Amino acid sequence: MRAAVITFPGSNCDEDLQWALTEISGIPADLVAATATTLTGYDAVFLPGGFSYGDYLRSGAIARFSPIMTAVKKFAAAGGFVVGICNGFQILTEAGLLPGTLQWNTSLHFICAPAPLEIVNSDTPFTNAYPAGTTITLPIAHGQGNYYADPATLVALETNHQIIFRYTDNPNGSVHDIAGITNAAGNVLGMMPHPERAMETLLGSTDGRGVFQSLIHTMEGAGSNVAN
Amino acid sequence: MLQTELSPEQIQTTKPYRQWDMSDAEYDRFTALIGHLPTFTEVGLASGMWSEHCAYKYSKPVLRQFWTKNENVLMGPGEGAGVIRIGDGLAVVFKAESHNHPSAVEPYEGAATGVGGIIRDIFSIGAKPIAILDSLRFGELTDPRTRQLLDQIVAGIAGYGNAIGIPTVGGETAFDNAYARNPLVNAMCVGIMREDQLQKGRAAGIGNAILYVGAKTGRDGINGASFASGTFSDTEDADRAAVQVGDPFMEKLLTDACLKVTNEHQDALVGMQDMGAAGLVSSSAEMAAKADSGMALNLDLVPQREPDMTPFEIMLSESQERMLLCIAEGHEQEIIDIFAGYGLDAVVIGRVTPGHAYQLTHHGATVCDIPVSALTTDAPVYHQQSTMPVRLIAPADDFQPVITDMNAAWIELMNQPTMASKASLYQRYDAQVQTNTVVLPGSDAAVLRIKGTKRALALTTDSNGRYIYLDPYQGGAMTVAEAARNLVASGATPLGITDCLNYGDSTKPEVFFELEESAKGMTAATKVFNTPVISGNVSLYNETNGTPIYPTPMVGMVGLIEDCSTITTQEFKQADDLVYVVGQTRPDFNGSEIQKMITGSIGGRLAPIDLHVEKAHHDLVLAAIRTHLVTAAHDLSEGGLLAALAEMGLPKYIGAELQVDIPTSWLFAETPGRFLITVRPEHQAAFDDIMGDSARLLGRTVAAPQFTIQAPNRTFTTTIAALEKSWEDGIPCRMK
Amino acid sequence: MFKAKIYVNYKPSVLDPQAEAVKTALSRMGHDNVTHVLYGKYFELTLTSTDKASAQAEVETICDRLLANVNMETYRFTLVPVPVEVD
Amino acid sequence: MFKAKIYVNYKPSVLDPQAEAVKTALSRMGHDNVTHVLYGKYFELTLTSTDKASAQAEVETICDRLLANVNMETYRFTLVPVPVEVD
Ligand SMILES: Nc1ncnc2c1ncn2[C@@H]1O[C@H](COP(=O)(O)OP(=O)(O)O)[C@@H](O)[C@H]1O
Ligand SMILES: [Mg+2]
Repeated sequence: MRAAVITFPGSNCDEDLQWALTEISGIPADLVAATATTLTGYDAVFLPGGFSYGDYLRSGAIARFSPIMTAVKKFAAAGGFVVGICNGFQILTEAGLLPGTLQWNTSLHFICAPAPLEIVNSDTPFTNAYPAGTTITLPIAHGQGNYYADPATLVALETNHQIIFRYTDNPNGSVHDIAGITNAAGNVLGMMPHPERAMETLLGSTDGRGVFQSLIHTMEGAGSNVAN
Repeated sequence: MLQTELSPEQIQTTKPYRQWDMSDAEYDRFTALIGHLPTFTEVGLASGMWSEHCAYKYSKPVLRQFWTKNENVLMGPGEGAGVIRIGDGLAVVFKAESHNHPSAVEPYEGAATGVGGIIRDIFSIGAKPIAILDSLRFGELTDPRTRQLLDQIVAGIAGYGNAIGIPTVGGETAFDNAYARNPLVNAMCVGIMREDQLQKGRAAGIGNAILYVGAKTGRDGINGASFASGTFSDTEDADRAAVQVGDPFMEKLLTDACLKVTNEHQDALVGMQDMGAAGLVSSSAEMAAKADSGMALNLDLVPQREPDMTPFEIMLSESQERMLLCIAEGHEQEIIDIFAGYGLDAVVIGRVTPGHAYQLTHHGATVCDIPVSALTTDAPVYHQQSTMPVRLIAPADDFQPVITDMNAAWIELMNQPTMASKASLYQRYDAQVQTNTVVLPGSDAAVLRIKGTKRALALTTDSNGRYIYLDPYQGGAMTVAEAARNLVASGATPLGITDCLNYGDSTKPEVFFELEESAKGMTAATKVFNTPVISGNVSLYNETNGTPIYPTPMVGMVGLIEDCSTITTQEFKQADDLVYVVGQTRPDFNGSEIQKMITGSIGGRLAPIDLHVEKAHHDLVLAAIRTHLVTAAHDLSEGGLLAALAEMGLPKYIGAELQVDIPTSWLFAETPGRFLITVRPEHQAAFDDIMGDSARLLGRTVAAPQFTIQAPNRTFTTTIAALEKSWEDGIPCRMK
Repeated sequence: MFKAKIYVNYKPSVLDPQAEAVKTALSRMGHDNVTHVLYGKYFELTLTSTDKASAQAEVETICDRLLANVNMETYRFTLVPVPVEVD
Repeated sequence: MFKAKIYVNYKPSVLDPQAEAVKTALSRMGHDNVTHVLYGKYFELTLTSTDKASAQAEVETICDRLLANVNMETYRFTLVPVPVEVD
């Protein structure tokens, strides 16, 4: 299994994600520039946190026009695993790969704090390493993590079990306490909390490892998922 | 907008330089140095370069006495930042900077650009920035303007630091009326690099290129140091000294590109410096001066955001996110291409020249032709008069609190804004990006591991204007001692310090006395704790309606932890640990938080601090930590023993039962040099062996979430819940 | 040449935290008579297009794709011709 | 009752990184004919005031104190009477 971590201008969690993948989870990962046009050779694609293009206008609004996003869409359409974390989630919603939008936290402040999460669906390629019904704590660090979707979309998310992570103590005003969702096909994940920041006992928590382990389980079970 | 500049003769007679804070004597000195009547541009450049901000003309005699070198210092003051060796071929780079005045006027952008500026100082040395700390002082939160300043200054620091991806891991926030209209905003940045990548700001080698990189130049903060608006233009005055707006996105690209140049193109890079105060003129003249070179720049080539900028404006603009590089001749395109890859402007604007002249051309005309030294090394230095302030000659009587209800006093103390939880502020900072932060804000010192090694760095900022106000010398020494104590409590050996010297108008002899004496006290302490001053910054003229702020030198200290397994935090870990206090407690209440709380002001003398005893305690505590005997350690500072005890018990709701042999009111005393430490019962003998009679057993931690304290005069019990509520509400409730 | 004046704001059905904050701040400042706050973005784009219909279409595309997030925002704009300077 | 339509934007001399970012994004997306971008805020406040002069003064205060940062921004506004609904 080989992963790509996309570096958009202004991404700042790209190296953290690469470290979590390569050094801790044993998944070789390359940083791929937003100007690249192909994702050939990768089994999973990660869109990292940060402030792509300064988050100017709206977070993720400008990044979605990067050349790499055409490749990401193709990759996702072919069933490849795509994970957007924090700013990556924002980019995926702007790009239309995930429904809804992330707007300003109700406090209008950036919040950096541990967030307890309920794993709502542990039967996904991203959460199958967590026992069903687990509560984990992952750090959040965002100003615009307040998830919004219209009522019809919410109904669809609930009925298709696309809500993967829910805050147990909603920090930002997200509807239905949503912290992470997948697309309808289940191969694209967006989440505001940072699993890559909860990988080492020294840094206080290993609760994030399950996201990466789940992918490894899934890939081992399925063999390499995407034929490029 | 066309502007007719005054001729040299007109300048001589109408003396416009007076409004830029240049005296007649300075004008005469400058004229003599350059050998002709200065042009408008020349005298303008001199006014910027000879300002306190660039030339340190008032503070240099004080700074010269700092102790700046030990065997580990690779680079001391004088460059963008100082550098200290930490082993494994690595070095730590750090510096602090004040942005008090810009933040008072425009809090969000002032604080943001303060952070941006200090980051550039770090990567200009070749280091990757890994952490930011912020030391803040405000007036009282009862004032709506103060509440707005606090909110916007924190927002500005967050807005810049979070976006650029450098964690803000620590700092301090305190409140006192002395800072009412003059908040202090000091930011410190820490970086890491390989020793062999050390980069200096020099422009050497005749023919080498001067490369301008980053944002375009606009009329932002022109001559921020000495410009008084409305002085030399008839139109558009209001827009002249436009506010500087930070662009962290641009700075992120600039950081990455510059580090790529230092890491991968060493042979092309001769020198690099950021454009800070007095912008292009100070960076270019200083780079020439340090290499003993001449320099010629063509101002038409400088990227400009606005039309019709004058040479004066181009050279003294303080537009943000700009760097100046000296590139070996022939390598220009190679470096320009790197910046282009990040979407950044990079333009050759001049060359290193033979001789020592500093020459500027604009629209085909020479607008400046003077010796480099006239702007740099030959700037004046003044030896100020120093007079002891009256308040120090006849201090008030010693303060002794009379406390009838210990429980209520303790709860109220935790609610004082200076004591209260700062979580509502630092939660707005991303403290974890880069995934190195082991100890987050909320502890004595922030701790960051260094990937690929067993090592970690501990970082803290400390300042206590109250103490220095009461006794500049002792207070100066105590500030350094407190910083060292914070690092030791985390398990780190202090390595060195950076400082921001925040004072009032030092042309007042009383203010200069405070500056001089506190620097002496700091120097004495740095020698004892083996923490040379490797960088720093001076901010004078901090006054509210003519009243100076408390003299407030901020000390940023960095320490080394050789082995991550010895990182120690302050919270109680479990019930039944033994609780010890290290150091003697005396009735020291002058300048204390309890004095402020009860009387509304401070006064009295400070008892002398014994630096050698304190250093001995530090060594013992570190020895105990390194043999894994200590489960928690916390230094005692503002609020004394009870404040520290509360902070240790709160995080895990673990209480304690203690017995003391002093009057209960002394539990609020701020005698320096003390720690609270916990130890597993089975390690009691080993711990006692190391500490001897420097540590006293007070009692033990208990599962019940309350503190019970037995003293000769009374016994009292206080619940953690009550303390916590009061502590957590302290700031948020006053911000509403 | 045309100047497009573009207004982007939240759909009425979406709660806007920024507008809410302004409203709260106003009532704290004593401006209780402000009953409703709309918080939007305003852009002016200068386009070199010479033909109004094509400028119209282009601005629409720009709004749909970049300036507004149509999940939660709506936009409207006006186009005014700008006199081209002759040298 | 009045509706105030308020425009707030940066003074021309102040760097606006957001406007720059939008302009760069537009040209990357192929909209090279957009030569200038202004990025501002737009507010609509509904005030219950019945007297235009006092509404005018109040909106000015609100802009000066809250909606605009007069160090870096300028603002302008218009006031239009709103018919009060009768029930
Ligand atoms: N402005 C700030 N930015 C970041 N952290 C802060 C700030 N103010 C306070 N803190 C954090 O809050 C904690 C308590 O601060 P303080 O009481 O000054 O600690 P100490 O007295 O141990 O130096 C520290 O961990 C400090 O880093
Ligand atoms: Mg401390």
